[in-house]
Amino acid sequence: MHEYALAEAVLRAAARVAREQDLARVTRLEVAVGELQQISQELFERALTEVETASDPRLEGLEPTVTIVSAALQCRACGATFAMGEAAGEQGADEMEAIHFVPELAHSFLACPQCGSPDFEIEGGRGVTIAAMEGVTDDA
Amino acid sequence: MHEYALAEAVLRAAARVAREQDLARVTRLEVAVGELQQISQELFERALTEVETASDPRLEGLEPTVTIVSAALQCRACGATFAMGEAAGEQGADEMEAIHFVPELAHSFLACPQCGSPDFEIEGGRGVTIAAMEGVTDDA
Amino acid sequence: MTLDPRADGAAARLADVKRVIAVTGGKGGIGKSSVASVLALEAAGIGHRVGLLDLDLTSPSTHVLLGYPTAFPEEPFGVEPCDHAGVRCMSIAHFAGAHAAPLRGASVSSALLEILAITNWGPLDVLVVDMPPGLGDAALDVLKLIERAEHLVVTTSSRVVLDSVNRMLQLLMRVRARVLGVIENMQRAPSSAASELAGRHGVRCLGALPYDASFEDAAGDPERISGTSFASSLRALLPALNL
Amino acid sequence: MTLDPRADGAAARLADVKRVIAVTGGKGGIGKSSVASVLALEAAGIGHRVGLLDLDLTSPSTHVLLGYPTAFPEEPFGVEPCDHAGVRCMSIAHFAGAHAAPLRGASVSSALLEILAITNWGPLDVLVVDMPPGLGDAALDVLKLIERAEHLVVTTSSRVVLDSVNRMLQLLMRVRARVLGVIENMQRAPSSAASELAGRHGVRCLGALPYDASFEDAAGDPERISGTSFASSLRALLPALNL
Ligand SMILES: Nc1ncnc2c1ncn2[C@@H]1O[C@H](COP(=O)(O)OP(=O)(O)O)[C@@H](O)[C@H]1O
Ligand SMILES: Nc1ncnc2c1ncn2[C@@H]1O[C@H](COP(=O)(O)OP(=O)(O)O)[C@@H](O)[C@H]1O
Ligand SMILES: [Mg+2]
Ligand SMILES: [Mg+2]
Ligand SMILES: [Mg+2]
Ligand SMILES: [Mg+2]
Ligand code: NI
Ligand code: NI
Ligand SMILES: [Zn+2]
Ligand SMILES: [Zn+2]
Repeated sequence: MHEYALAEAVLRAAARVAREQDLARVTRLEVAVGELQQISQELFERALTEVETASDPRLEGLEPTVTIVSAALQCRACGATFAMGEAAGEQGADEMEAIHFVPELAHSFLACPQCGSPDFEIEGGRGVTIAAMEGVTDDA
Repeated sequence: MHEYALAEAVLRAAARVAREQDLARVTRLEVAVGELQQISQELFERALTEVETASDPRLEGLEPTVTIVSAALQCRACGATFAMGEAAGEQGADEMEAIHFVPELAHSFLACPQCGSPDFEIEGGRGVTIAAMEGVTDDA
Repeated sequence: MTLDPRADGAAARLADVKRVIAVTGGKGGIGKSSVASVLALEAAGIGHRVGLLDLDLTSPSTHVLLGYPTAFPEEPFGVEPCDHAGVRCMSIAHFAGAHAAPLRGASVSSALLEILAITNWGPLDVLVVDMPPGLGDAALDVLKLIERAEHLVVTTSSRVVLDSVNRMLQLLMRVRARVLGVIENMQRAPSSAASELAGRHGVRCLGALPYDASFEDAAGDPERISGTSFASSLRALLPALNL
Repeated sequence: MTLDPRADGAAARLADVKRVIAVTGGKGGIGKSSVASVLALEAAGIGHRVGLLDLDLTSPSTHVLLGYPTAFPEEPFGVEPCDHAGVRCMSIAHFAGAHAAPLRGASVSSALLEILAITNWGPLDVLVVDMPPGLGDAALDVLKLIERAEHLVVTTSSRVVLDSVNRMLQLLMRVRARVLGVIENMQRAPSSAASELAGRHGVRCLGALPYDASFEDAAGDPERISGTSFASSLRALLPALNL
């Protein structure tokens, strides 16, 4: 459940931005999770409401939504574009678990299906990011 | 005059693209030169017509145009954005000559004017690129 | 809007870490990993709560030097460093095993931030960071993300090494990083190389560690390591590092 | 449209270079730069036309090892490597001097391509490339930009070195790069480490170079270098490299 640490990071970042923007409360938080991270939508939405280490009054009652973003990979050696499911390379449970922890390890285990190179760009579908955030100021 | 080697690179790339796109002749070639490179517009335009090592029938009569693109730098440490003239750091003749040869050496000699960091992004104004190219096919 | 929350997470994960010592030098093969590993071991040996973070993502070494296992970490909340000889250890090798990690700079940067954002160090007196060679993404990220890091610069007396370490010191001075001092490693004969280098940059020369042929054989076994003259020399330097 | 013409320029600049040998290993401090420099020197000594390209942009070493001056190069058309002891040498040190080059990966990639695009090697029998440590941008770019490069893998018998060099060999095999073989450097006692490593990846073990305490003092002076046992051992390996 290392996703709880990532959930805490999300909530801390949201609270910081709310503070910087003088928001009294955050009303909407959309989180994008890359497919490479292999985190389930339900699990991460739950984590985002359960993590208490980042509790902040500005986030009270917030129900963040999570969207999974498909991975889009492009080979730097031959130019081919491919999805995660199309990648060549070992993709057993251990390899996928490693990528779950550190998505960059895609370069250790996945490869371009056209030329076999591990030198591809992760154009999308990596990481946990805040995609949208809305809130109200005190006087609103 | 190492700009002649860069001019040759430009013409070879243009000829290759023309070949790949089955162009009989290239009629327009716009070249962008980053400010960091410190290459004069006139000189590089001349180089582009004088270099013979890259002569190719598809480029005959071509008069490439050169535009200088201002450098836009953004500090990764503190976020400040700045122009080349605003950068801190040593900027004597030797330093500028080094950057003229290898523009990335901006990181050795220039620094963020706000925090002094050499860890800035070169958002624009580096390199020699083909910005636009037009041509005609045989049957046109 | 696209906001990467991992720097906020990293700050939280490091909140109970009192000091961060980055063992650095710019050049490879000068003993950064050896100094980082044995420094962590010996600091733990005198009772400090110590963590060891291996940031050489393409050539991790501390698991070989200290002999800690590279199984996937426990993940009660974030991931747990593995406890080994009193040191809490975290390395990319926990995830990649013996597999190559061909990572361009932007990926090194991202992986490093991911590891910082998920590792539960808990309360530590000191986190020792083993830096990769070069003045690239990892070096620049540590300067950016862990501003309070204290840099311990390793060198040897070799000319080619001094040339590189000089470049690293230039960078550290330029960004006004906190430099603990310079240590000369693999000393075979008295030398003033390290103190001249340190003097040139106005930082302390902390002393020398002998070339110790027995270290290679001891590597992998913390108890044998602590018996080497390399380890005892490093132990003697702990007070100079306020440890 | 934005098209970077430098790869086309690089191909033109390397057109009269018959072979490219990249001296690599993944780990720092194993003697890649020493092997690359002395290999270039000795190959020139037996009459080959030789170039030496230092691709360690943050810790360039070949100028220190061979002692070539680091003034700005001549630029009759592109830039001219400096001729030194029969070797045509090019390094970032020609431009940066002793200044640090704190470069993230994308900048390493760009600087490397710039240097390849402007350097006039002229006709060469072999261009020796001194690779930086790591499996990062420079390593991946050489695989991409110079597909015909033949990789000469340096290792030592140290466990921590073997672990890293193994990762480099994994990468080379995975992308089906041309591997000339493995050389064990700094050998102090007979060892089967390099041949075991080579065997595991199905490549040749080319032999060993002794640990040579006189090499450090000879560094900087080509004539003295050629008199060391390090150089004579390397000279003996030239035929195995088809030189
Ligand atoms: N003081 C020393 N005496 C003998 N061998 C050493 C000493 N310090 C390091 N070594 C050896 O030198 C090699 C490189 O050390 P390492 O710590 O991996 O360097 P770096 O991390 O700077 O690349 C290793 O084989 C290590 O065992
Ligand atoms: N065979 C050898 N005998 C003695 N010293 C060596 C030998 N090979 C390399 N060295 C020394 O080891 C150090 C590291 O060598 P270097 O070539 O810079 O390694 P790398 O390029 O792999 O980082 C240098 O001080 C060099 O003089
Ligand atoms: Mg798990
Ligand atoms: Mg000039
Ligand atoms: Mg190391
Ligand atoms: Mg080297
Ligand atoms: Ni998990
Ligand atoms: Ni010029
Ligand atoms: Zn491909
Ligand atoms: Zn700044």
